[in-house]
Amino acid sequence: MKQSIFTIINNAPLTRDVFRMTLLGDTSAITAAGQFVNVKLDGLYLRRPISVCDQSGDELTLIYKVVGKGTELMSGMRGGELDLLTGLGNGYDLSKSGDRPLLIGGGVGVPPLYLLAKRLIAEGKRVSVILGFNTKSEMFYENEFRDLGARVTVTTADGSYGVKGFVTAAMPENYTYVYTCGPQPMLKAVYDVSATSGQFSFEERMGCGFGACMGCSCKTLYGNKRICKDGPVLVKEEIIWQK
Amino acid sequence: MKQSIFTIINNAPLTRDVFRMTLLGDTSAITAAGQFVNVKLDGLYLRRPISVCDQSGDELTLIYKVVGKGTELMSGMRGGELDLLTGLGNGYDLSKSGDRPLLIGGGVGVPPLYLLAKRLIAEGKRVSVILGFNTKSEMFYENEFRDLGARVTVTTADGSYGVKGFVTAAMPENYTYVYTCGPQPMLKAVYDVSATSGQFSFEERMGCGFGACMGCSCKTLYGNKRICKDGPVLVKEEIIWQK
Amino acid sequence: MAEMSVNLCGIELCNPVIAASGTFGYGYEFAELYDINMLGTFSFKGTTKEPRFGNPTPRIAECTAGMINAVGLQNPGVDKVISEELPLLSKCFDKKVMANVSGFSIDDYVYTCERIDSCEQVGWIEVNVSCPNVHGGGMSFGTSPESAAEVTGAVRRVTKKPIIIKLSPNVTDIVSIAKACEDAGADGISLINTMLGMRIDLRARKPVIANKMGGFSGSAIFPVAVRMVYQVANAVSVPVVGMGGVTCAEDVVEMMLAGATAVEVGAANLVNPYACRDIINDLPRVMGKYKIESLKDIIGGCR
Amino acid sequence: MAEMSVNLCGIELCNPVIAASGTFGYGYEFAELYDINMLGTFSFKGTTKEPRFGNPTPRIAECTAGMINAVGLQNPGVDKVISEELPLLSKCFDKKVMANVSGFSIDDYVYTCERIDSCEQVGWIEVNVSCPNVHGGGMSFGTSPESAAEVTGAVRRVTKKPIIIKLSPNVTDIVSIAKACEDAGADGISLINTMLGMRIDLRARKPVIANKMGGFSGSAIFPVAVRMVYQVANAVSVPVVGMGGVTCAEDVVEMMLAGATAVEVGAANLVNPYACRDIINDLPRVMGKYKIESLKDIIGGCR
Repeated sequence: MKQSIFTIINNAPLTRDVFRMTLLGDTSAITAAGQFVNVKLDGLYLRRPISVCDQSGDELTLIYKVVGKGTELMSGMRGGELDLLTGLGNGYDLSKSGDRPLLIGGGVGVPPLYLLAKRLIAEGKRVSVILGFNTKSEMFYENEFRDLGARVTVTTADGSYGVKGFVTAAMPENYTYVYTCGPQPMLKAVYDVSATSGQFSFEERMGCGFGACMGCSCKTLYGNKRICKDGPVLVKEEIIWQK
Repeated sequence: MKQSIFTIINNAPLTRDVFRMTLLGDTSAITAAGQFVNVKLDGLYLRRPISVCDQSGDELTLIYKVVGKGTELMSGMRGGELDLLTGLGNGYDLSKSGDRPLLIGGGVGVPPLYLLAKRLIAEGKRVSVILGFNTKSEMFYENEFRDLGARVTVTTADGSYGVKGFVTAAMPENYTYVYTCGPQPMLKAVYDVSATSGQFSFEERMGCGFGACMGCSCKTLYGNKRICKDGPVLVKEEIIWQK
Repeated sequence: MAEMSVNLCGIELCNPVIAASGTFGYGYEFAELYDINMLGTFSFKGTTKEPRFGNPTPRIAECTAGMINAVGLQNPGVDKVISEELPLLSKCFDKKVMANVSGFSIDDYVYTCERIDSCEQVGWIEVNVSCPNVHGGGMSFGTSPESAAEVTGAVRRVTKKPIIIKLSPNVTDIVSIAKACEDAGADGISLINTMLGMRIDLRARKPVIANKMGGFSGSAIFPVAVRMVYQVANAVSVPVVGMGGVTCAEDVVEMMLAGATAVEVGAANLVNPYACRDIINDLPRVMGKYKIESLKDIIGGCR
Repeated sequence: MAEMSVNLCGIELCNPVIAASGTFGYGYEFAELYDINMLGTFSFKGTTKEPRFGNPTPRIAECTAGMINAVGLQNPGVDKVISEELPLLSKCFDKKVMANVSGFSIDDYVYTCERIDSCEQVGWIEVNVSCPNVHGGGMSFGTSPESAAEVTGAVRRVTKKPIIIKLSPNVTDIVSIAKACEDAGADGISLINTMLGMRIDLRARKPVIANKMGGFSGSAIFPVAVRMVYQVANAVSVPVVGMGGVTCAEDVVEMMLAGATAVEVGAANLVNPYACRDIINDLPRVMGKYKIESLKDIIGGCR
């Protein structure tokens, strides 16, 4: 983990309420795809955790959906600086992927899969990606994933684009491993239908984001874990689904 | 009273810790010399009252000393906008001045006398001004008052400039009325030695600044008064000195 | 179309926003700024039997997201309020006003409420039980169910107007006190009054406020206020008026979801003299955002 | 030269800054960020007899200038703390640590303190009496002088280490509770624990946190903390550890002027993981600004 000041070089909408922010700063603490940063915002007490979409050199890309005060503030930023805690969370473990990993993202669960796909492809894996959205107007990053060289399938719940239905409606025949991120019902669905082992990235309301406050704990078969520090990525074998 | 947004066009130090800020905005609520504005500052809850030094057209001049968080924040401003409540307080009553009014200001009590001197001189009065400071390095506005056409005497407690001693060491022979603003001990001294009636501007820690909270009340021979609304200027005849 | 009206103890308010006592004077200062008839109503300056100057100055201290005041119930006394302030108010406010009453003995409360009972303009009497009981070792009436109930019962006997008891948050068990007031005849409960706080001047090494301690208010105390409103609203059957750090229309909605029938806005008026106007004007937007057709429907809606 | 050392219950601290329990884990997370030996000390995660997962999530809510948490004393239990956490801590912290202990019955407290009494690394036991007493109708031990004293007396009998009782601010009369603890053998009093608060999700119309209410902390509560520290420090003769919203070096000085011998920093650690380091590094500047040669000299200096 590292605390440092980043400079906003770009911040623009991808859809009506999903924004992409590009920043420059010390990214040295970011060690894995699937990690997140914790953003300090004026007038808000707690930092806001945002998953890392991409990082190369000192450039950092965040994609976030405007859901509350914090992301609302972020969406209004036209430059300036941001105080970030970087390198938070365990992130995805690439070594488990096998040669044909399947990446499944739903909504704002899509961004962290981008850096993951990039790195898996760099390792010569044949990456398939399923991107799930409610409707076509909310879709983003289909082409970006394709440009990486991934096989991309888009699903929309209302059928307005790509395969109609949820991400599970587009599961391919054979894949060696699953990496996924998205709303809990989607994770559960993927958990139920996926034929292989996999890594699942979870969301929880956090206090500190670096393991100090125990605000985001969850029970797993491997013991209690802090989503912010021991997660957000859990392996399929350890997951316990609440209620 | 009026709430409006002003634009900072200048903000620079006059001495080590006394700053002059010039703003543009709707000054229509400012009706008298000796009134003040109440400044909203980011991160502070209460507004900060600052006396009006000068106003002409839509230009407003404030002179303030850095004494706490609020004035510290103000001193750092290099432009931008400020949310002000303007036209607060009763201000000085010019009609009582007679033809040879004496204006006595001490330290940050000097600024409100500037607009007062300007208006009295515009009415053809022969204005004498005594400006008291601790030491030469803290002195400001001697020339500005002179340029208005006032007879100016400066006193410094340590004798490093002008007359050595307090403002009362420079009281002239004859004057028709006294207008004064400064620290309470100075006001009391002027009250004791002045031969005429006069108007005294008081300071008090304020809540709202416009008469709603009763935070800055004081007792006078004319009944309880709110420094922010019924003051800050009290006439000599009504003043009751606390302990 | 956003329906904002609520009913407080049998009197209809066009909206739930009430300017809180001690932050709105007797109304007419604010009437110079905007038409205060747009308010649900307001609770006038805490009024006592005798005229009071209040505490020595300084009476005000700045805090993070709030302020401390130790005004000490400065007011001209109930007789002058009736003979001078209310007539002035009638010129700019044609609604029922809430009379805020304080006292230092049961007799004080009774005298003041009896006098106010005769005022046509007054719709409700808000009884502030946070003042020290001079016959009770200086402990505030509001710190025990017994003494709070004693005040309630005493004023109940001298007025037919709805009585709303304003509770102090500086207690261990707010619910037992609220229930005791309800049982003693209160028509409503308003809370929270200010929290006892203190700041120190690091240079002078003395309390910032001459009175040492004072009432802490402002957005900082909102979470404590929401908690207590929720607890009390779930324990009593009379209407609850929520207050404490309310600063925006969202706060009004949150207070009502917690169980408030109406919401008082206090310290915010001192920072933004147009706070109540701005909140009322913004309420329809916020209601739309959260799919609220009528504010009546969301009172106690938090489950 | 700024002299920052203070003496807390017979143990010297190089400075008065103590990282508060529940915001600093068992220390080693922060040891990755900076050398935690620069701290006066820290109070480790609230520890109970049995392991606890704590409350369901969400456990955290945002507030103006603060936060609400309802973690619910998640901890591995005292036996694992002694066998696993303390050995890990010894690798990065060579000072005496403050052990924070919680319980739901007198026996819980006694068992946990007895076990911790044998730990060389532990300098003080900070006893959190804010937990509900399962045998006392769920009311917190800290809400009455009797039950607070009962806990104090019981742990007093099983340890020679200095006992510091950590008080809840959610009470009517903090002074009587502090005095009762002193009379029952407490070597120190620390306060304030979090204030009971609540936030509501306007969209879901449900409390933000699963447990409905939780502990409100952060700079918002500082004025209440200063007030209670001042009241208690002027009523007891044992040292007082001040906490509640401390965010900067100025706050540390204000707490000490109010009567605190040492000062705990809590929620600030969660927003700025370097908060304690930054405060300690800034203390000499602030001491200079206010002409303080030794922090010992200003304890209770507010008159």
